[in-house]
Amino acid sequence: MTEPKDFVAGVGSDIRKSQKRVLFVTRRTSAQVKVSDEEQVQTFPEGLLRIALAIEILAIALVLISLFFNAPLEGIADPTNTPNPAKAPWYFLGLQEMLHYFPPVVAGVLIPTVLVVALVVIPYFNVNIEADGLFLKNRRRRLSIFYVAALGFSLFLWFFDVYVALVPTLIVAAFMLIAAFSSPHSSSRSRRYLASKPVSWWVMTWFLFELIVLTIVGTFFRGPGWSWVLPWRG
Amino acid sequence: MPDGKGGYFERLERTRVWRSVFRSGTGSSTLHRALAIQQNLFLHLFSTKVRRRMLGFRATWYLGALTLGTFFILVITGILLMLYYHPSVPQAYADVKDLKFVVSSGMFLRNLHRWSAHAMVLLVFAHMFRVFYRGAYRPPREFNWVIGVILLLITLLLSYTGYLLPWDQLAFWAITVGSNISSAVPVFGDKARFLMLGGHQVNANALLRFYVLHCVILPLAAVLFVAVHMWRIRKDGGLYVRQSEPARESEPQPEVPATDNKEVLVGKR
Amino acid sequence: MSENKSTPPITEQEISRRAFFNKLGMGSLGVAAVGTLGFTYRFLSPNVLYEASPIVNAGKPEGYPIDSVTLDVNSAIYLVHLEEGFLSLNAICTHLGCMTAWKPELGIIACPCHGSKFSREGQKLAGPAPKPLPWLKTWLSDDGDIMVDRSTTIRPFEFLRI
Amino acid sequence: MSRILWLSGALALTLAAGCTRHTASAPALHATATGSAIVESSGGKQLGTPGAMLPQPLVVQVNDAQGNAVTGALVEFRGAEGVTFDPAASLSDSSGQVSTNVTLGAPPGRYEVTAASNDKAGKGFVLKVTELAAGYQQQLGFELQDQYCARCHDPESSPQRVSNYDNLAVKPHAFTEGETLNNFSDADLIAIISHGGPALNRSALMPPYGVTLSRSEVQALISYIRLVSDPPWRITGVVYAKQ
Amino acid sequence: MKSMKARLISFSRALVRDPIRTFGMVSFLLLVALAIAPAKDHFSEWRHYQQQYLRLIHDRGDAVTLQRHFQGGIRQIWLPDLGVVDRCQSCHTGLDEASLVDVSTQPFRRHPPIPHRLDEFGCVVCHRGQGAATTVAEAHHSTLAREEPLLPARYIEASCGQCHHVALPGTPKLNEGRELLARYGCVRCHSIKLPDSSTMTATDQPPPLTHIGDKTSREWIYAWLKDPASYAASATMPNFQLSDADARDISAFLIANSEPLPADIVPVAATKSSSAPDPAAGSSLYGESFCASCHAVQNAAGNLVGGDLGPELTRVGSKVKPEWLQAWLRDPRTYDSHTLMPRYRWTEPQLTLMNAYVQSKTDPDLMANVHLDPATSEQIAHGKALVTEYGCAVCHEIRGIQKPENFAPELSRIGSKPLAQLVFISGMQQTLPDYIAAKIHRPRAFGTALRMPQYTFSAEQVDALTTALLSYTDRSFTLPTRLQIPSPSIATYQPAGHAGKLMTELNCFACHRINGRGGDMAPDLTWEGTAVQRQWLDDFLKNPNTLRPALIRRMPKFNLSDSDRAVLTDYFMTVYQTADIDRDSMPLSGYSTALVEQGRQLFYSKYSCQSCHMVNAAQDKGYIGPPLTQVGSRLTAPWIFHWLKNPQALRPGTIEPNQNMSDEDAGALTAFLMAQKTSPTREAKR
Repeated sequence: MTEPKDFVAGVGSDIRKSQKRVLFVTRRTSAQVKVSDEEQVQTFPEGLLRIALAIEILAIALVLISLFFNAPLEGIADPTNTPNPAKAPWYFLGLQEMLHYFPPVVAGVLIPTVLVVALVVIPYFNVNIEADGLFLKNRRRRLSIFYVAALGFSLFLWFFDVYVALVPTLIVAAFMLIAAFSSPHSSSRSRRYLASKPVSWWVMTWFLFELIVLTIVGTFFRGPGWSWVLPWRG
Repeated sequence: MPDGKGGYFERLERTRVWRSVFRSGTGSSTLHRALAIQQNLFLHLFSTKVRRRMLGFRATWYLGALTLGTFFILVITGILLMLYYHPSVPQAYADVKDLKFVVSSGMFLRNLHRWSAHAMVLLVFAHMFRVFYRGAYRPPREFNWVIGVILLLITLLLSYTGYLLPWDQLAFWAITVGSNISSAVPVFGDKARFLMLGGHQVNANALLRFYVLHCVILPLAAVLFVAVHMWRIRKDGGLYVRQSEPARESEPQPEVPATDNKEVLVGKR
Repeated sequence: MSENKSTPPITEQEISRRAFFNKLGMGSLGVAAVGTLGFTYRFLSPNVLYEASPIVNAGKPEGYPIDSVTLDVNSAIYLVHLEEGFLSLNAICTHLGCMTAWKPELGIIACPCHGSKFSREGQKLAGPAPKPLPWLKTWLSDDGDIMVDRSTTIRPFEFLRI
Repeated sequence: MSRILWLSGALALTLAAGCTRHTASAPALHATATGSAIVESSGGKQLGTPGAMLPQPLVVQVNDAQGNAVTGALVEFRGAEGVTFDPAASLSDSSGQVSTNVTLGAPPGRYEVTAASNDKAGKGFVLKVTELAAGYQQQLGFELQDQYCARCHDPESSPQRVSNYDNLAVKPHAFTEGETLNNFSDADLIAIISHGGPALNRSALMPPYGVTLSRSEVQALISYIRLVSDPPWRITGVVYAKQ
Repeated sequence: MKSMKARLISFSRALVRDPIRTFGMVSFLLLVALAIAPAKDHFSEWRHYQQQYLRLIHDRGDAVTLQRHFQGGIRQIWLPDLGVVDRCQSCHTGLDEASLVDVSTQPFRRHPPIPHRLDEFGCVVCHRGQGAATTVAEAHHSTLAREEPLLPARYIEASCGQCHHVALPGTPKLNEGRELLARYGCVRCHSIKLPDSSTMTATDQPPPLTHIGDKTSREWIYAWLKDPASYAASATMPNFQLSDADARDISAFLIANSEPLPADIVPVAATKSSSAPDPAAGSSLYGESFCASCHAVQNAAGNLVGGDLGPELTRVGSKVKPEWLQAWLRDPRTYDSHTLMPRYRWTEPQLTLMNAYVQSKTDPDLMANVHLDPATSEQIAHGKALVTEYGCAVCHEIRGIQKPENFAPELSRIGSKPLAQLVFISGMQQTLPDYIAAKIHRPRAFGTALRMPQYTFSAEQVDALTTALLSYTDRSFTLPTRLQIPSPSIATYQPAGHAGKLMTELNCFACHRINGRGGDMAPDLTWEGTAVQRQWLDDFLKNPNTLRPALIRRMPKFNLSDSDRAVLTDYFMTVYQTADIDRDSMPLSGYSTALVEQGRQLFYSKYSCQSCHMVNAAQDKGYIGPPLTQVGSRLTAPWIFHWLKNPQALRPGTIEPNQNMSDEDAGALTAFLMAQKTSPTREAKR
């Protein structure tokens, strides 16, 4: 190794007073790194104490819940006697709700796979890094893509009679429309806020909204034969 | 904080035995405190210092820590419950009944396990969305996000496999319905379900498989990925700090690993 | 939290107050930990057992001719009918817990593992066994059956006379 | 902790019950007349099964001081825990009668049922009737005495069964004759049933049933006899003979 | 004054500012929360009851004994092969304390005596509920986890029926319920399979409707269909609550579908005698034929008098056609090969007399309001559809209509039916027993479109039926075989040859039991050949009025020819013998006077036989047992001897006790009894 070093290393002076870490800055690293000098505290005890506090409060809550609400236990499993409705655990009820509308391949495979893949690729997806408002660049193209996508999804959901998913979709689309016609310098704070949101934000919000609506519907609004029931009636 | 030298605890702390175990001691100097983190197998996944800003509730809502907390509760209660549980049909159901009716505080432990499991699923979801909306998934944390997605799946699977174990109607039909979803997968869906259940129906084989998954395989996987997850937090520069909004708006800057250091040495070109 | 605030000067009172709460917190956790241990002990001690009852119904006395030694393998007891009356012995060797066997040709109870030998009354004749075979509580039920309580030993040579 | 909860729950329930009492009560019956005595018309001393309605209704009659039937007198029925009446109270009809269906409680044994009314002065008067609930053992005893004993011990003849009572030189005791039969201990009864009258120096017309009936059947017979005896058999620890 | 919100904010700020203080307080709270769990566990219901029990027994005289018996903690009966884990005794601490007989408060009441030990079957096998539970609510009531609540005490006999499929002496309600299920033909529509893989069979005799047109009129069918009870209060046919039009159409179909009997069986012309028959003579023939043994007639008070083997005859004259009745009385089997009616060998004048007597029992009101127009083909077709829909062919043989299989739900496990599978009507208690009782009591209340008809069961009968149905549970199918007490198998014994044909014609099995087959109205004849002497049997068949003249239900006189009688007697004497007794081991006469006298002494003093039997009709009065005045001519000596030794061995359930007699006493009594012979004078008189 006769070449000159690729990096320089430095170290703080008084290790006893305040230990410091060494950072190797390679050549490829951008030189314009600026990190604001923030106030820092010792993890022990400050940080740990707060974590412990948070966990303790959670534990108190869970202990109290456990003392006064018993976990459900029904009759012994009986393969000959299907309860009506037979429901999956609550976190799958959104999926089960989808299964009610779509062929199993779509609801049971396509949607979950797309979801997981989408979640995995979000950080690698270019637009996210820019973190720009969706309609700030290439506005025309993006707007037409949005129209096509929103219409396509809505028609698709309408075609399968999935009004439960259609309503949140339409609501999100409406907000996106508002965002599309809002300037980042709008006087309204909420419009400014919407206008600044990138596409990943919109997709995630849509997903979250759907997830909540479908899970709530599957948990509370579905009765025998997966028919629509109102939880407050009987 | 230690006051004076008379307390039993303080005297205990000064013994050789204590100091051979807890090397760092509880000195109030920064060094001592740093050592307390560094020299502990479990705590050393944390960095020794943390930005004060990150300790506020609004930054993280402590969702990650809370998720970990529920996981600890689940491990402890789960191990205790295992001692009264036989994964066989119909004994499993009788065991759960016994937990309810004759084991001292058995019902409490089962409740705690059950509700903590629900809480964990909820918290994992919340954690994920919180991370997303804070933008904390962005490079260089993208890999940790992926690990987070894996942990989400593991959590769901843990909860799902545990759902069958009481072997009651709720469990049986929830798993029957749930497992039928997987058979919708073309080509290998049926095979996957066959492997998962160890048969074509939810029966004793399925119970045993779910038991092993729930008690051994998935918890181990969860521990492993949690370790990686936490290690990555450190490697990726600690808890994510959001830069002030206006700065980004005017001049978007790529972010680089932000470390806990006060000083950054800039390399030569 | 991030704004810089001037920290009030730490007073003596402040320190002792902090110490108190620290002690309260750590103490509570300590008590909780000890309590949890007790709790776990209670949890781990079963309140019901799925075990065969220690009380064995050995049937009618007529089933045991005089001078006979009968081994009930399932409940590991000997029922011995002698001139003096009935007695029952624990059939588990007092040495290392092997099941002993009655050798009618020798008139002794012998342990196959390490060669301990006992008389019909359970007295040790030979071998490494440290103690004689214990006598078990034996009585006659209302229905006229011989009952044996495997969990209760009695002094030797207290025969059940019918 | 649970006790506190339990207490507070009970308190809440009591309060709730107190609040709803006024609305929940049945429309009150108002007596239009008063009598001075209640007599039994029919339905007393019935042998029923535990927890079930007696085969016949209990009918009582309200009379005035002259012994004439009173119409419109209010009669209320009361019984031990578990005994229910349908109706629990009603007004006497044109013939002075009140009829109610009696459901006995779960444990077998004697049930004292009270029919109560008030006279002109508002002073209460009652009629006490005994009903019997036969448990398994007493039921078995009933069947056995019906098969083996009743032809001699029951002086009543029926078309299906003519009583032999009148043909016997020494009259057998009816099983309800508590004055006599209560003087016999269980052991005496076992002896006399098993070995015949001569076992206790009584009539040889009573044959021995000790070989025909098992020990538990004899015990069942005694249990039945004790149940129906009048005056009642004083309760002592009855020991069931195991088979 | 600070607002609430401001206070909260300042409080939370304080918390955040001073995490140590927060930590201290939160940790303490956690400690408190964690401490509740074991405390909650400690104040459990069962511990509360055990403390109450200890207080209860504290002041009793037998406190020491009771305290010694008392075991604290959760007590459990575990019976793996029954699937029973019962912890009832954790609260019901005094279940097997005989001395607690005076304690009436639950849960400390003593269990009334039953023939099973507590540790043999536990509690829930009989009482249902959830034995594993240790709280009152979960153990007693139906919950999400356990749909089976405690069985109310009134139905408790149902639990005996889970193992016992034979009638038990101590369970009258269950026995009656099962009998009703068979007698009312419930099991024809609702099949009930038993754990021994047999199936319950109906014992009713629904008549075939193949030739109904020859037997009765369309008007009668109409009236009957509208309300069977108006014709006969004892009718087992239920009311299908048919509309007028439906009853009209069904009657039209049945008449149109009827196939005429051959003319040699039912002559078309009426065979009414020219002169009016003497009613007194008819009544006397009816009486001496003992028709009342099987047929009932309503008396003036409205009570039925007579047996229930055959149909009630109160209004039979309004029903049957005279020519059909004549043919029926002559030989019932030509019309219905399964009938229980025996073939009396009446002479033609007797037949006419009987016919006229029976025809005289009419009710002019029965069909006064029935006016039917001639049937149209649509009505007939609709009637056929209705007959198919209502499943008439399940019970009745109807030409051209297949007997439907599984017409109504199977009830083999009705006693375990989950509540979730029941549809209750509003206003009823939501329990299985209440559901079953309501279904029996008012089936159409569950929906007017249901097919189940309305029966006229009394409240007690509904109770009994409910009890019986509740006994058919899942548990009875999962019991270990050692605990299953199967129903007696149905004997299909059929005697052979000419005698067999005669016995079928006379329907001996309707009353007598032979080799396990037959009724229990009259004595079992399986060993009759050993018991009786040939001459007596022959005489008895000729004139059965000799034995027990006091009975109402008696053997009728069948007017058998000498040759038929000889065939029967021979058959009885050769076939119905027991191998255990040698018929010829003792002589029929020739006992020493001393022995006879010794027997007399024993008869009158030691054994006091005269309390039940008569030897000297003038002096003895007992008539529980058969009169023994001529027993020496009736029975064989070995039979008497063995009978005296052990009556129940020869006829189970007979009243005469086993006196544990010595051979010597039995021999002397036999000698005495064999001396009681028919006097020649009396013989001559007859």
